[in-house]
Parts: sequence; structure tokens; C-alpha cells
Amino acid sequence: MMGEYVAGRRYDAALHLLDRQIVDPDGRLVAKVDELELADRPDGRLVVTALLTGPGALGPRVGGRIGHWIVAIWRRLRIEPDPMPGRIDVADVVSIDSAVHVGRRRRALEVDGLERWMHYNVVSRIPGAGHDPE
Amino acid sequence: MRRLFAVALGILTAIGGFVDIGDMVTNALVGSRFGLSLVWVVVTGVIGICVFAEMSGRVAAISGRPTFDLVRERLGPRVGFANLVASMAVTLLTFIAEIGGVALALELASSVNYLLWIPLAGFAVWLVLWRVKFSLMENVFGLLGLSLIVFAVAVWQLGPDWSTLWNDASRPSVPASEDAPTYFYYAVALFGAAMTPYEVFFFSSGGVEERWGPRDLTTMRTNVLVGFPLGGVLSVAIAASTTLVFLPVGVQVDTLGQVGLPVAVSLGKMGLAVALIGFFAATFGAACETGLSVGYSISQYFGWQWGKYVRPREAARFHVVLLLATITGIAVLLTTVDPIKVTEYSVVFSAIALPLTYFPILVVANDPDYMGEKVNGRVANALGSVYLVIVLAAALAAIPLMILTKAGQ
Amino acid sequence: MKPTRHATYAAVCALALTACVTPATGTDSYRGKASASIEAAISEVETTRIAVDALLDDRIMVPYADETITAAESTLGAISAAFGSVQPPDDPQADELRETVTALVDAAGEAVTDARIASRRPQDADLRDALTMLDDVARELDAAEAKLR
Amino acid sequence: MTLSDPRRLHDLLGLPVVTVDGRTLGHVNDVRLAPGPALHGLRSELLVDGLVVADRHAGSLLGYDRRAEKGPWLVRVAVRFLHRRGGYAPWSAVHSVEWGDGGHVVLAIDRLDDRDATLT
Repeated sequence: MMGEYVAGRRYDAALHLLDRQIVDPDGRLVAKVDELELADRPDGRLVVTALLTGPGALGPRVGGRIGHWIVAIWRRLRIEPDPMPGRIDVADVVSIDSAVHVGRRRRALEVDGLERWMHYNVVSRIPGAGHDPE
Repeated sequence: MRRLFAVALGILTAIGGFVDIGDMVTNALVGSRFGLSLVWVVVTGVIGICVFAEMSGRVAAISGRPTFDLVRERLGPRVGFANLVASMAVTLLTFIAEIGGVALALELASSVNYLLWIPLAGFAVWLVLWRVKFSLMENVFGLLGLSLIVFAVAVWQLGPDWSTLWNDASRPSVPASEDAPTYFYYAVALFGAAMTPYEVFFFSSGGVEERWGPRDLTTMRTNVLVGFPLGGVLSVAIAASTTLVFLPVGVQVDTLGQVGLPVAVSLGKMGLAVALIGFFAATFGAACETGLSVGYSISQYFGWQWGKYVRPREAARFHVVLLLATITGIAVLLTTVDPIKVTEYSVVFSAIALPLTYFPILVVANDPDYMGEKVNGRVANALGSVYLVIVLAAALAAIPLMILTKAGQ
Repeated sequence: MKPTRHATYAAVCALALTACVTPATGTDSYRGKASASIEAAISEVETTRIAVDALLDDRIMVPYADETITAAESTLGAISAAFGSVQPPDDPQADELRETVTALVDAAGEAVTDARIASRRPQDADLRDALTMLDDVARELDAAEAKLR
Repeated sequence: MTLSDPRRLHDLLGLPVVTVDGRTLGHVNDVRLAPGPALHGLRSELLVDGLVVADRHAGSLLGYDRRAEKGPWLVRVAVRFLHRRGGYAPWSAVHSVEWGDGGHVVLAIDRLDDRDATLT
């Protein structure tokens, strides 16, 4: 499944990339592609620079009062005064199929603050949290 | 030989796992009030769940993506969110009903009030979700759930007039003692009980948990196409048993204890003991499935790591959701709300939520980007489209019928 | 989000409708409520009868029978309370109906209570007595239901 | 290479698409991406190739507006009904973009390419 994008293949951002599951090299689920970050190049071309993840990126897309709440709750849970959504550089994307595969492990990507908080403060404190499933 | 064993085990657990508290209560109630005149709904529902479970199983096996993952991709974050909230509410309601069912089954076996069993039942369910391997959970409760076959034996032992039963089932009409809106209200309820949306969340996520690939398609199809219809036969057997014992004397089922009485009448203590094991296994197994489904749907919408194929601490948010769902379930039941009433509402609300789940599955199963050559064939699409219309009609009719009949009174 | 809110509102209304007993507006509606109460009472009496029968034949576990009968007993209490709280219309016929139905449902409650007591200390003689009582009350309920229809 | 401040895709999707003389052609329904030539001998970047334009957005994520043969018939007919007009505008034809609320995309061409909306 690893490899470059399929040669000559074109992707429709909303249809093939937005809301797709991001998967790390171990097959672990990282996040959803909640938003794409774009930038203008000096030559006038527009390029995708990053995948954005988390409620801060999702909220504005949901829109309305619910979208507003999603962002507000997320801000309240973060320590920083002006938190930024999780960001995965487009250079880390390895391939796109029914999921978006990235080349770095989810820990290294540092986009799952809530997961780690739950991990250390709740789940790891319950006996058997490291119990192997098989 | 091993392959054969795996297929047989899969079919048996699909049969045993098919029936849950909603199926038991709704079928028993409908049998006692309407005889077999609503069997056509169970048949329609079983074919429907086969069509959509096969589709969602195939999508999971080919693309590796479970249902809710795709719901958001195809409906967008906004409609997907509304869908998440509605589906989760229904699944949570079903989860509460199942835990209540476990406690009621334990009460019947022990004479200790079900309210005292609820914390224990809830904790036991959580412990299974936390600790027990996915396939072990599926196999144990699926096989124990097979004890509900005792209802079929009971019907046979009661020595009914088979041709009358067949006539009632094959020429449906509204019984003289009931009016048409009530009849159709229970038709919607039975349909919701047979096609509960959690079954496809669970089935497709289970496929990912068990790492299905394209090679497993045949096994998956056999499980669905043989297991689910035989599970449906158990549902009909429950309805037939209450038809035979209760309909002539005017009993209307409203407790789990009544559901088992025909077995006692027909087969005595041994049969009743087997039925009790069946009640326990069916509700406990379904409690695990619905609990997991709550976690699956939230995690898949937000893209969190989910599943029992990783250590709990690797899926921390998922396990926090499971914990919160269990605590909520226990808390709601301790308000002394009647679990049977919760069940009756859960199946109707299931019917309302059906299109939300089934429409995206039908679309994705047709998408070559996910499915390659394994997109829906003509038969799957024809059936899928027909069922989309049926499911929409049932969903739209549910609330007006509920108001009109004061929830089936 | 509008449609979702409407659906919730409708659901709450439906729940509210089923949760409380509305005042009966006319004699017909009152007869309907009386008939529904009788029907519900028949269901509980017959359930109890089946359970007691099974106990006499040793076809049911004592705790199971006890739970089933206790549930029937409390449902009968609820039926009696619900019907009692309906304001009958200003009509002597309705008052008569009220007395008949209340007496019948209460008699059913007593018969089921006797059955519950007998089921917890299963002696065949007590169970048979309870069964006779249940038979009698069932017959009266059936007759009343036939008259109301 | 220096880049502009980061923007979000959400701010481009849904913008009205107009011609230089102010005629509305539709709205940005999707943004087509194409991998560019490999950079640094490693992975390629994702360039915007053009805009998928349609008169309405509802149901577009289902993908029926971009594949000719997709079933089932019932859903295809219903979704196609929502997307009668539409087409494709290559990025080279984009004259200027005003981002965000109240913004719009101005095209240097006055007709959309209606063959190219389907994906290859």
C-alpha cells in the first residue's frame, strides 16, 4: 500500500481527501483529515501544504452553532492561549487510497493531545490497560 | 477441516447473536396480540439486514473502512454530525435496554430484584469490553445465544395446527381485536428490531477488528446469508410460542418473565432453564455489541484509534467513551425506568434512524474508488434501492403512528 | 438542525401522551378506558393462571413463577390506580360502570395476590384454591369485556 | 520557495465563480489536485489543477457528479437532478481569487469545460 501517489492520478480534494482517515505506518489510526491547508506559490500556483486535524479545524467546517461549540470546547481544553489545529505536513503523506497513509508514527506527528491526556490520566490508571488483545 | 469449522462457528454465532432484547420482547408482544399476522415484517427485515450487512461487510473487507468512517466521508462533517448524534442516541438507548435485559434475566433466575443486578451487570459488560478478546466475546455469547432454539422446540412440542399457523402467516390481515394504526405501529417496531442500525456498525467494525480481507468474503457472506435468516427463524419461533399460549386467552406480553412462560408450559423446568440462559446470553452479547457500537461510531467520526485489536491504552479515547456509556446506562436504569418500555421505544427509534445508516452504505458499496471490482452487482443494487424506499417509508411513518396509537396502546 | 428538533419535540409529545391519563371527555371515551382496563386486567390474571398451572404441574421454577406473578400483581395495582384517577363524565351510567370496573379490577388484584402468596410456599392445596379464584375472576372479566364491546 | 500565508480549503469551497464581466457560472464544488513533478528526488507535492464548478453543492460528496457509470440507478438519477449545470475550470484560467466570506473566484474564460468534470 506504500508508495508514491498513483502516477497521473488526480484527486478531488473534498471527494478523496477531506474527512478521510489518516493511518500511520503501523496501521494505527491517527486522525481524520479535518481540513486542508493551502498556500499560493510566487508563480501563481496554489499548493496543498498540510493536512489539518482536530476540532479546531473541523468546527468551522461543521458551521453554525454546533461548529462554534466544537471550537469553543476545544479551546477550553487546551492550555495555550491561541491553540492551533493539529498539522501534518503534506510531505509526510505517502499514499492516498481508502485512507490517507502517512510515513511517520502517530506519536511523532503530535496531533493527538486529547488521546495522550486520556491515556495518561484515565486509561493507564485502570488495571489491564496494557493487556495484549490477542 | 479448519476452514469448515470456522464457517460453521461463524454461522452458529450469527444465529445466536441475531436475537437481542428488542427482537425477543417485540416478537413476543406481537405474537401475543397479532398472532403470526406480522411475520411478513420479520421476513422483510431479515432480508434487509442480510442485504446491508453483506454490503457493509464487503466494504470493510475490501477497503478496510468501517461504516461510520464512510458516513462522514460521504455526507460531509455537518450532516455526518447530525447522523452521529441520532445514531448514537438510538444505540445508547438500545445499550441501556440490553443491560436492563441482563438484569431482568438474572432476576428471573434468582428472585433478587433487577435493580440490584444492574450495577453488577453493567460492570460485567464493561469488563468484557475492557479485557476480553473480540473473537472470544463473539463466540461465547453467540453460541450460548443458540439456547433460544428452545423456543422452536417449544412450539413444536405444543403441537400446533401447522396449516392454521401457515395461513395466518402467509395471508396477513389486521386481527379483529386491533385497529390498523396499531398494527402498522408494531410493523414498524418489528422492522426496527430486525434491522437495528447498530448491527451494521458492529458488523462492519467487527470485520475490521478481525482483519477481514478479500479472501474472507465468502465466509462473511455465508455467515450473513445463512446465519441471519436462521436467527430470524428464532424470532418467529418466539412470536409463534406466544401466539399459541397467549393469544387465545388475551395475555399481552409486557415483561420478560411472560416471554419465557410458553417454554415452561411446553417443556417444563429444563426448557425454561435453557430459555433463561438464552435470555442472558442474548442480552449480554447484545449489550457488548451496542456498547462497542457507541464507541465505534464516535471514534470513527472523529478519526480516533478504536477497537479491541489494540491494547486499551492505545485507544484511550475509545475506551473512555465505553466507560462513560456504561456509567450512563447504569445511571439511567437506576432511575427505575422500565427496561421493557425502553426496549419498546428503542426499536421504534431504530426504525427512524435506519435511512441515516443505510443510505451511505449503499453509495459507498457502489464506489469503485473504495471497492475496485467488488462494487455492488445488479441484485445488490436492486434490493438495496427497494430497501432504501422501504426504510424511508418506515422512518417517516414511525412518529405519526406513535402519536396516533399512543405508542401502541 | 430544524428537522431534528421537530422530531425530538414530537417524540417528547408522544411520550407525554402515553405517560399520563387524560380526563375522559364523554361517556364513549370513558367506556373505552374501562374496556382497556378490563382487557389489561385479563392479561395479568391469565398470566398468573398460566404460572400457577405450571407450578402445580412442576413445570416452572418457584422464583420464576414468583417474579412473573409479582409483576402481574403490581401491574394490576397500576391499572386500578390509573382507572381510578380518570374523572368520569356526569352521567349515572358512567358511575355504575366505574363501580363495576373498579370492583372487578380489585377482585383480580386480590386473586393474584393470593396466587403470589401461594406460589412462595408451594402447597398444592393453596395453589388450587388460588387457581379457582383466578378462574372465577377471569370469567367475570370476560363477561364484562363482552358487555362493553 | 516562499509561500503566502496559509489558507484553508473551506474558504475556497462554495465561493461563487464569476467571469471577468461579472456573470456567475456557479460555485466552487471541489478542488482538483494533481501530484507535481517529484521534488528533491523524494515525494511530489500536491498542486491545485483546477476547480470543479456546479450550481449546487448538495449531494456532491456522494461522487455521482464525477463518475458516469456509478449505481444504483435510483440514487444516480436523484443526485444528478440536483447537479444539472456544471463544469471544470483549469487553474490556469483563474484570473483572481478573493478568499473567505463574501469572496469569489474570477475566471479569465467565459465558459466552463463541461466534458472535464468527470474524473479520469
